[in-house]
Amino acid sequence: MSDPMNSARQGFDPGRRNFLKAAGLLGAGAAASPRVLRALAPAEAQAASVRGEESSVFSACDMCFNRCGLIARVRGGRVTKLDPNPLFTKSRGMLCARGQAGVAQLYDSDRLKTPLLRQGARGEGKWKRISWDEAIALLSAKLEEIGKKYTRCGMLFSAGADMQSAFVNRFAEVYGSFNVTSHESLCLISGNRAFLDTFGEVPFADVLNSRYVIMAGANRFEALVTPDSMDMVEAMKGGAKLVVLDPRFTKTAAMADEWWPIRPGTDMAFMLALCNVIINEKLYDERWVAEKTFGLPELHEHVSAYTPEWAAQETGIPGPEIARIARELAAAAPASLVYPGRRTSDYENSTQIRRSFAIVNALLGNWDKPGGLLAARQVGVKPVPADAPWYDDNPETRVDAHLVPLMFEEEGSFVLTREAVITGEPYPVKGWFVYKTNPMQTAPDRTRTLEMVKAMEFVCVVDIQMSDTAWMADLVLPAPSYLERKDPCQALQGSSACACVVTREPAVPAMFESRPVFDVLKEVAGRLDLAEHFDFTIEEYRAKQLAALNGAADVLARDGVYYNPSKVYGIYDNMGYKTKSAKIELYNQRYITAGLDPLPVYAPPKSPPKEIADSAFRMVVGRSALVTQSSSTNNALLHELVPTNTLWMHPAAAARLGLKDGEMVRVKSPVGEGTQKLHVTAHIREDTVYTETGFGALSKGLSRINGNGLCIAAVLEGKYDSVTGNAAMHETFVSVTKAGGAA
Amino acid sequence: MKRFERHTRLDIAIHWGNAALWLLLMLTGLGLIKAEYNPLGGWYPALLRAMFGGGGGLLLAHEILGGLWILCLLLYLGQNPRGAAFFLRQVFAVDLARDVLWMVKKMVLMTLGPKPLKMIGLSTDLPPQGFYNMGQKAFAQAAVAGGFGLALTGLIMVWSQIGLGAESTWLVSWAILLHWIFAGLTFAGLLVHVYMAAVNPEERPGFRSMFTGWVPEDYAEHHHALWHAEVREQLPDERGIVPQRLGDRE
Amino acid sequence: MKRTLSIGATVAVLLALFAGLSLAADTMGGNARKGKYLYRKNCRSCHGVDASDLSPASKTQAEWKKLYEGMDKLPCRAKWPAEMTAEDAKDTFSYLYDYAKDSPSPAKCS
Amino acid sequence: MKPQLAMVIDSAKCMDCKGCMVACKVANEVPGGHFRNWIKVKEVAEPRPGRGRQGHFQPGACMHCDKPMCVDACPTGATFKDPKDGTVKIDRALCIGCGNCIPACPYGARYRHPVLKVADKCDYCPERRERGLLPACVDTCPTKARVFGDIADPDSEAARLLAANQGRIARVVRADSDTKPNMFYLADTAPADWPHKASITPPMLALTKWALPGVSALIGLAAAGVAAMAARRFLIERDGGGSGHGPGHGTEKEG
Repeated sequence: MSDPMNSARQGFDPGRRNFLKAAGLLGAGAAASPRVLRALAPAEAQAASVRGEESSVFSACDMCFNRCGLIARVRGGRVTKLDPNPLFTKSRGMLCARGQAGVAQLYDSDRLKTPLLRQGARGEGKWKRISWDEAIALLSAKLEEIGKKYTRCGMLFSAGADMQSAFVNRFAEVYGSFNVTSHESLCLISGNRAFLDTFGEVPFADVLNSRYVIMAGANRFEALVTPDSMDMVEAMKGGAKLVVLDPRFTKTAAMADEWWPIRPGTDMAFMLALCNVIINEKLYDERWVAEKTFGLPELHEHVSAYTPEWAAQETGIPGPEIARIARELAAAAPASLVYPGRRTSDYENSTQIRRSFAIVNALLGNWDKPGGLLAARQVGVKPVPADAPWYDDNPETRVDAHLVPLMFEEEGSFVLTREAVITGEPYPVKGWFVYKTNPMQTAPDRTRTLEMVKAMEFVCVVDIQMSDTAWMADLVLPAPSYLERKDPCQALQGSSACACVVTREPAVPAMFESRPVFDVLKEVAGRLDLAEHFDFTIEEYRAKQLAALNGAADVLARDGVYYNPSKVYGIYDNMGYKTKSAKIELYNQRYITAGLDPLPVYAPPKSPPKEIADSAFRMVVGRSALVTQSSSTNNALLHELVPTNTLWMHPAAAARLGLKDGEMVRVKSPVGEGTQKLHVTAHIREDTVYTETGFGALSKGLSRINGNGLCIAAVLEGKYDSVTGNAAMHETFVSVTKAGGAA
Repeated sequence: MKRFERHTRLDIAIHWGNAALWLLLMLTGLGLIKAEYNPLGGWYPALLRAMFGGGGGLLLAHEILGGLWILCLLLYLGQNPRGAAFFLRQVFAVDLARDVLWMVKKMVLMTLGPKPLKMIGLSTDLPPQGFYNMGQKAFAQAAVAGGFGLALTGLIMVWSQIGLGAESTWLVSWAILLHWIFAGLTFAGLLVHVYMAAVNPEERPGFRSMFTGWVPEDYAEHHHALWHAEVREQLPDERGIVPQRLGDRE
Repeated sequence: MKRTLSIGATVAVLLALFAGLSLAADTMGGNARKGKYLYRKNCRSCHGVDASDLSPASKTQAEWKKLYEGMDKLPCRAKWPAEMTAEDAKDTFSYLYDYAKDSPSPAKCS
Repeated sequence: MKPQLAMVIDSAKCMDCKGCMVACKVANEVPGGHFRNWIKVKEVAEPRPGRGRQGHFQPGACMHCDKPMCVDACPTGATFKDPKDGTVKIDRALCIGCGNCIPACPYGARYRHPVLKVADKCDYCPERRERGLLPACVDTCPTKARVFGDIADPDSEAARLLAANQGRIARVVRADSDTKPNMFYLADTAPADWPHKASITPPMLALTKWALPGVSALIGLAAAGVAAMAARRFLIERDGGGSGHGPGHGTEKEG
């Protein structure tokens, strides 16, 4: 394996101590050697002097979705270091390991450098370097052709969580396709649905001011969310209590005040039992609940059978402990909460599971209060809508519409769209434009994604690296990394910390032949007679976004972040909730019309199929603070710390199967298999195995993770949340056997 | 009186060049030993490091001097391989009975005087010596071995800075120890050498020969009887000096 | 635990049967996508310029429905383009209704 | 009190994100396979359901000790404790990469730089401090578990934190290798048993234990010999001495 720092070091170190090699033993010419100069200068000044003047550029991190404000230090035309912007309160002025490793992404030898046109079969890896003119002409022609042949909805657009993704969606809209998916339907939409359908909007957790937090289905000290992760530590320092339910002994579990290795898929039972105790013992603020919520009597009746003793059997957590936790939680209310979580793409009933989370919060009366759940604050960044044309020949709606009752129109469902593309029903979708998202790695059931790609006549991927999705594409276009880009503004809320705006200035010019997706789309729009919808520069776009925020642009230039001092608490003091009843809906009326349970009904998690029950495990997936799925695992600096992913298995289970720590195992599910190293550890339940996302890449363009570890997409079944169409990634049972061959 | 050539010009040059570089290497090398271990105490390394703009400059100077020294010796070896071979043969050809006795008696005589020898019944006569007496040989042996050791260990330390991997640092660690020991041993020898050759009035003709190249016959006869016996019949050249003919001295 | 089928679920099943299993029952029946286009084309020229700055999220579904039903009494009715058909109006209000602030898919803001 | 830059660490705040490790790596161009700082993890073989605070993460780096063994182990003085700020520094120009200092650190804080061929370790980012920035690890730490400053300056955050926690400060030391580290952990920290025994390499031990006195003795002996000879020649035999020919001159030709 190559020296992980190799690429990142290029140009860092012009051989500062190698003079003797050149000068020989005799010091011939040594008078001018760096060593002599160094010997004559005070030690501290040495490093600085050889590198020249430093400049600092404000940007926002792109190593995950959090967008932490940063300052890029630039010397001699190279980014040497990324520092956190100390004024950026959403991240509490930090950059994590991934943020710090951004330099290695910028200077990664694996970056895409020129437009590439596929030559051999898909996935064969034969590419022809073409010019941008050819690439733009081809992309435009294909968009035109597919639009004509299959209507404009015959194109699918998928953009990742990027500050230029809005331009992809804008392009899709003016081009005329309804078919847009994002990473969200592989991630968070179940939770969003649940809280939106309870409170009328998706809240932020005021972890910092909370006195008691129950965290289930979330791993905040590893899967960092700003400012929640840091605020939780701070709150605990101040005496707040953290109770973690997780089948795995995560770092969050390790630091928590209590850890309960809950049986996977039974979180709802725990939450319903909390409701049972809180209601039966009248531990809630009766006046507040009566005034602000809808459906308490129905809930009361609904949870009457869900006693702690019942929940104990489901969850594996003793009943008296559940009751105690309920009492403690209620005693700390309203400065207490059940943490809503972020990735909720885990179960087929994830929306209802998270509804049970939301309902407990409602009973705590913590809405819009310190230490509770917070409403969205006003940031003031304006959307820049496009006056999209109307295409009469288009079908009525999205290709994945009506398959689940409460899909988010603007996110869709990747899993369901994939099925529609494969079957061609209800109408053909034959072209795919992908920007910085990688469903080949992140969507469960890779075999199906491959079939989807095969069903496509044309796939274009714009990315900074040869992702697995790019590897299967017809046309691959190199994008600059975030450190080379001028980006539009982004509005962010950091819980109670701030409501702010960030943007990006390029720290260095775009490298190689990379072009921002905005430039690409603008040019293509011009060729498709859509120029009027892209007749602006990034600067002009930003000006429109900031039109309502006087002086924000200047503040952004000065501080790298603009804060809107808008109201944090009490936003709802004189306002109804944005629900049908205008109250917090413990009981959701709309669910009845949608054919859904208006209150979350518990169903025990499925058991593994009988024939493999002895060697089957429920597979759960997740990540550490060093991993953002496949976009970070190939990063040289991070790869050194996380060289591969392993399969966590309990020692008792490993002993039963005769498997040893460190050996290679075959992980097999009904849809696929893969091999990886076994990590035998008591940090996981005996009935569950865990692995990390982002490994086992097919792409040979990802030199560090190609064929390294297990790709979760290869083994996870393509199940989905029946309410939103969100992927359901914890519904797969895998069998584990010795792979043969040493680790 | 007949004069006999003891040293060619090249010999003289190499001797004094060697001496000068030795001195400089010793001065700089001593400065590289940190205060805690320095026989001269802390002031010396502090002074030298200050003079060279820091320890790094001093180290570099020492390394350059060492390189020059090795180069000079290599050049000499290349220029005068026969002379070098002669020198080495002479230096390492030890007649145990004769030379050891000479050495012991000489040491006693020079420090304690003739009395102790007489007390144990030994004569104060010294066995005859060849081109080099045993004292010279002993120092030359120490200088050759020590010099070789210093050069080798020095090169290892330089190599450490430009090529050696972390797994080979044990070699460097030992090299430091040995460099120190070799330097100490040769320095001890040097003290005696300098006294005997340059201070002791008895050896004045020998000392002078390190500038002129020749010694008078009586000196040759008295101090290097065996050598004198070999060369006394040879004819002097036009300067009146019997030239060295390496081939004759076998 | 077998007795988990709640009353709510029973009700839901019954209602779903009555609704002919139409899951997207909560609409006004028009083409909301077309409505979005029409709204931008016909309404945004005034609303947001010299008339009130309206967006779907400005009102609740109930409020939009009421406005639709009393459409002809709207103060701006006279300014509507001549070619705007009843179908167009339905589409437009479907859009406003579908993305109303209390809708399951409120229009994004901020 | 002399200046002493130090780190006061609230390890209970550390969530093992490794931001400090990567920040350091980039800031100091630390090559692959090596780190100047770390986060130690308390081993929890069998975590117990319902229990709390079972794990613990402990950030660390060179502790800039008051009795640095690495300084003792350095033959040239390239590694030294700088009285100006109390840090243990490495003069790269003077370091010959002998590696003696590496096992001398009970914390494993040092490594031999594979490109520069010198000892390397945390130096609290002097180039950053010159520009008014905090050391990279401190600057980037999400939970600000690492607090840096001059503990001799009562106004520094580090000193204040130390003062406020008197009696609750822990240092990770091993009894037989107590180098008096200047890395202070607030209250409990874990793991506490990880420093290995600091060791001086055999050649270095040989140098200090016997080569140093041995060689000195030898030089002393030689000097004494010379002194004796000179004394004899110039003091005792001055009167009876010959004219340029020493004792034994007459006897030599008889041999």
